[in-house]
Amino acid sequence: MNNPNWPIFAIFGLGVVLTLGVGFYCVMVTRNLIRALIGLEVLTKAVTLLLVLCGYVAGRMALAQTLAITLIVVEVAVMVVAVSLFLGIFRRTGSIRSTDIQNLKG
Amino acid sequence: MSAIMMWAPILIPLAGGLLVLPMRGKSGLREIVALLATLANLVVAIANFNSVGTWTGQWVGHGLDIVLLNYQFSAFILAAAASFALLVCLFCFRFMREKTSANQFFAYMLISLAMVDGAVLADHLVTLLFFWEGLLITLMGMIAIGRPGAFKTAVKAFVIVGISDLCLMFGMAMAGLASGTLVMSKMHLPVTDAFNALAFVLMMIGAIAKAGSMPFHSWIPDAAVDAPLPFMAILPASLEKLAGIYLLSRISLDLFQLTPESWLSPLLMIIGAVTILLAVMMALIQKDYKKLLSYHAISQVGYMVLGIGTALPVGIIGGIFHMINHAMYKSCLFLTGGAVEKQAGTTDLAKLGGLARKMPITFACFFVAACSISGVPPFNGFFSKELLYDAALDRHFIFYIAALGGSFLTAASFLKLGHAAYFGKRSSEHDNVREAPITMLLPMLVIAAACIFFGVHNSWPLRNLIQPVLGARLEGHDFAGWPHSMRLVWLTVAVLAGAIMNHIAGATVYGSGINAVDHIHYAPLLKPIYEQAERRAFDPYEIMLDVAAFIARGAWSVDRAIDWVYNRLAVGAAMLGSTFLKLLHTGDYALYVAWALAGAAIVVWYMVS
Amino acid sequence: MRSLLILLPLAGLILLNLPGGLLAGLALPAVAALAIFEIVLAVYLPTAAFPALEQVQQLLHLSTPLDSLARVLLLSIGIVMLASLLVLHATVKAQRRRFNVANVLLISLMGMNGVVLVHDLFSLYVFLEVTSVASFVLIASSGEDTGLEGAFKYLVLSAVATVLMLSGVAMMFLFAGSTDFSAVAAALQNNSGQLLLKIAIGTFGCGLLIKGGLVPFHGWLPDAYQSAPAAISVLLAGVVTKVSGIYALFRLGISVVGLQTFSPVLLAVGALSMVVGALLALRQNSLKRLLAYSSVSQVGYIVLGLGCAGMGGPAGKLGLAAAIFHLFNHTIFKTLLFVNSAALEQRTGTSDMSVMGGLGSRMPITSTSSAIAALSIAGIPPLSGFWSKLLLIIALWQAGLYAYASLAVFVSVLTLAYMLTVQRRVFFGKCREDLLSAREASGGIVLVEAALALVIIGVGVLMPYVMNSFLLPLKGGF
Amino acid sequence: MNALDVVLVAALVVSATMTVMTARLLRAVIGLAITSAILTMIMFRLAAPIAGVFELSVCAGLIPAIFISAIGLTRRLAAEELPARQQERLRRFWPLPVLLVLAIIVLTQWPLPIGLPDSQGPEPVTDLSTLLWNARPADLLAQVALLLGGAFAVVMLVKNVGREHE
Repeated sequence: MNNPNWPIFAIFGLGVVLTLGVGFYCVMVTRNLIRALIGLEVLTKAVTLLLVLCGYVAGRMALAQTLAITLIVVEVAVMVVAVSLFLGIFRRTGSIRSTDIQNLKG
Repeated sequence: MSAIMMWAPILIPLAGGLLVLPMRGKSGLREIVALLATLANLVVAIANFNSVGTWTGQWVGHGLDIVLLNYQFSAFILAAAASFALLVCLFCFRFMREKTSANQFFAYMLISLAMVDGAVLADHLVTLLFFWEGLLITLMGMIAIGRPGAFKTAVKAFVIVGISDLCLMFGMAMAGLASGTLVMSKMHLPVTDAFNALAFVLMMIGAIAKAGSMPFHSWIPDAAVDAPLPFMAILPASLEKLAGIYLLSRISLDLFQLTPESWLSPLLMIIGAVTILLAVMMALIQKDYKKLLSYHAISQVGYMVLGIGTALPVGIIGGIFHMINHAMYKSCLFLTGGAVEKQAGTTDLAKLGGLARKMPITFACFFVAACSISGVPPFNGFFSKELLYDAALDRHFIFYIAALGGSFLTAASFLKLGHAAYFGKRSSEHDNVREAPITMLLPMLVIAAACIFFGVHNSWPLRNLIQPVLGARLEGHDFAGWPHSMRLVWLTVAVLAGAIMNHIAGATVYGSGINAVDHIHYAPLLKPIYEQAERRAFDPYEIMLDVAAFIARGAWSVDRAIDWVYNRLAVGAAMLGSTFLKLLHTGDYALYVAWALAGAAIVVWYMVS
Repeated sequence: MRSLLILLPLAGLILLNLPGGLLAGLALPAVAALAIFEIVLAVYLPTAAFPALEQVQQLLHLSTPLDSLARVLLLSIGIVMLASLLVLHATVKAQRRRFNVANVLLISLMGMNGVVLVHDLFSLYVFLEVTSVASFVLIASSGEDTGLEGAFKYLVLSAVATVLMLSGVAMMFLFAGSTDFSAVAAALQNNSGQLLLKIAIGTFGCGLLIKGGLVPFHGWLPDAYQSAPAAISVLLAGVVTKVSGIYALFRLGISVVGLQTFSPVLLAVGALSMVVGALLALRQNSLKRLLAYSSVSQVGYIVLGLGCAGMGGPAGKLGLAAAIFHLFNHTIFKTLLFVNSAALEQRTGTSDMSVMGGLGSRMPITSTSSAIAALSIAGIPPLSGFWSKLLLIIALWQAGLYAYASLAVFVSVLTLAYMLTVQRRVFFGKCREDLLSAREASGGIVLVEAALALVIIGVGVLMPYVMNSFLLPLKGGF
Repeated sequence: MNALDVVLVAALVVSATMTVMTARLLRAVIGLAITSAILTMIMFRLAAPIAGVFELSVCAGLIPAIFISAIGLTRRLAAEELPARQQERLRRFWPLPVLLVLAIIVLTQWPLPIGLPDSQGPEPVTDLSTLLWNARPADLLAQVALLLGGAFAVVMLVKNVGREHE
């Protein structure tokens, strides 16, 4: 804890942990598919922050920014696919509830 | 000894088997290839007979090598297996011709032979296991190609034999751990401590289960009904007995040093005695030619296990001698059953009768083999049984009583079988039955002749084939020739005479051969009193038979109970777990996320602490 | 040369989608050609074939030598991709969908090759994501409700896995200042007691366990496998989950973290998957769902072997070899089983076993190859599965893990039980009247079935050769 | 500890919480955009301006746009469901703020024994474009593939539905 960057790591690290908690809670609890995707987005925010924070503390800002940019592009692609799936489900079943996509089980 | 000769007994039948597998037609080419393969195998077996050699193949390392050893004992088993395979093959030449899955039958039979040869030659536990498990596949395949519905029996056989093979595998691992080597001929473990004893028991289970001893027998009677008949003659009657008893002898003599003082010796003897009695009780009440024989195939294993279990030279010699004798007379009996089935179209004893006139040669073979299995002098079964009686009496008279009782019931059931099938009234639909074709008669005749030869001239097999197996442990004994104790012989003769009297009495009372032992089967526990009075002359006898019937019923329920454990209990437990787990999978992804996070929390907590 | 494995699929993707659709008709042949190229490369692996290509090599910074593990995976990817393509050709007739699926297959191929080839934690994550995105699209490509449902569940669980993995990557990056395997490995060596690094290993590993579908991280797997179209379930079960979960776990353990740090976790998770998967497979009506649970169970064996490898010593080496061997064997026989299921689906229109029966005589090649695969998966000698399980059990035993070894033997009995149930329900018994006219599946599928069955037998029979030439060289690999 | 840092983190957590807890989906999406904007500020604070710009344009701009169009396509249903589900949502989400407060108390009162690495010396390559284009080309190729994958998802799942059997 004698690293000069410790206070910054501590406060933003706390932010990361809390945001992760919010995201996981949302994904597990909500029954609305869009809201579940929003929960996943919140999780990604937390991870982006953690990546940048770790780069900052390690003194590797250029690399951290590169990684963060890549992460954002990946995030967009995944979200496009996720929303496409969501629209497909909505068209086929007419529902946006996760309780209506429990036909595969057992 | 060259590597080629070493491998030939395995590769020749294997190649033959793979060659005939695609031959589906009725050209007869398939039969000829199979015959040639078995013939070549016999030639190789005889050529190898007096040579000793090992072959070691560098394999994956980690102590896993292929080691083959050809020595006196294995050469003897190889020659025997080769002879039976050739004869059964000859028998099948006509028998299987019209069957649709004949190609599979011949292929499985040849591959089985290859696997047995490999198992007998193996001198390394992993090599042994390889061939042993291979035999399991062909066993399943051979049963499955029987009549429709045989698949269930095939699975039953597979499960039972598979479980015992697992025991064998564990036993091998323990033996390997205890001795530090997996090469069989280098192991000489004492069975004094518990670990080694457990290893012995586990390996013993694998061996006696292959031989068909109780409590691993319950698939055999089912297979007798479902599988093609020559299957019974080749696998349960001869090849599996040879392999199983061979392994049991190897375990008792080489791998472990079984002594009469060890508690394992009585254990084996008890298994043997119980198998003899329970199985023969079951045999007695059967009304089907094949099924009756199949219970005898179990019962006779009891004698071999009993003999080897005595751990005395005379017992071991008797056990091995009984093994080869049994393989001869039981395959002969199954072949007569096959001939009857082929010519008369049924094996139901109630429909058969009076065939002796129509099929005299078949009957003659049956007569010889039945006398052998009943232990009538001077056929071969008599001599091996006398050796076993001798050994049993030496350990404890109760085992002798069990063995002798088994002989009584064996004789009674074969009198019933012979009477019901070959004498008595012939049903009109069997008026046109003719003698079996020569290719089916020849194997029976050869085996029957061998039964007589091994009996009358028993010094040849004993001195040349069996006694050398024991080597130094023989302690200079020679068991050839007439049994040394005349008293035991007289007891045997008395028991046989008792069986004949029992049969005559039963047949007179009930009026037919098939019902001659009904007083044992349906012995009344609470019949009206005057019925009792009518048969008063037999009273002391009836009581004894009531007890016998009671035990027979008990045997039946034990048999079913074992079946139940396999079929219901184990399966039920797994199914319950499965149902419970299925209920947990609700299809809700949120639940799955929760599991994953809980799992991750546990993992991270473990990593941190 | 290896860089081509990443570059060529991407180039193909762009060429196929040139404006005007000039080369659109070549979609399937192009994927097939790339798959064959991959198989050839995995087997021969030429060194420095052309100087010009070596410059391409430099471009992607793939300089670490390829070990046997990566070659086994490349070989598996090529074989399964080819099988999947042939099934696709036989089952999907609509031209437009075929073209689209072939394109996404290219993306998937590129993603998997990237996962196998890169040596950088963050790149590993990016390529895992490429593979996953392609899988989501492929699973849903039929447009059926179930396909969308399975894909959505996979997406959610995969996103959770991504979050866990990236958190791990970030924390390792904090200590190493880089995400390169060797740099991270060095940082882990120097800071062995650090709490953050322990958490990082744990979360990264758990992310991979989700991707690999190990119990209790497996919730998505049966749904995805069951709902995917026939050709896609072949690909998913054959390689996708193995590359993205299991291979990455191998890589993490061998090249970065050191297996010994988490071998107890692997042993526990592997054993749990083995048992739970096998139990669940016992009572399934859907053939594909049964096979999916069987995958969970078999992957459990592989991870158990990996855990054993972490125990070190000769037993550990044997365990690693056994795990890799089982990985390959499982790829082959599970692919074959899913191709069988595709064949049955083609002729009966369903994968529900309760309506099948008596198909053995009508579909001889399908039933024979299915029996071979079933016996191999149950570990019956001399088929390939027997050897890998035997080696695994020996390794566990030598490592002193007697309980795990016994469990492995016990589960193989369960495996045999459910596989025989499949054989009985599908191929034996009475045939339903509307299936009396069913005939053998079409040529491409039969070809795949026969070829894979031969591979199973061949690997089983030529086991010593395979062992000595392909698996044991790994000893020097780590 | 810098007061600005505390404010930024608090704003991030609060806006994330509001995002997942708010009743209307549209407001949730707007909340997501605000969260992204706060994250951008944090990135500026942590000397990552270029990544911050990406975050602002893509995550606060593009992704909410995608969500809003999806919600627009399903609006009828979303509006109908609203009153009926509100009660249920409250029941599901009220523990979240409580848990967050508890987590803050636990983590600040009993801090984990976290160690940080010593300084690792200057960064070998500081030029962002060199890093992006020359040092990590494989990632770039993968990004291209990912975006193509997204395009195929739209083509296959959104555009082509109903035209399968032509």
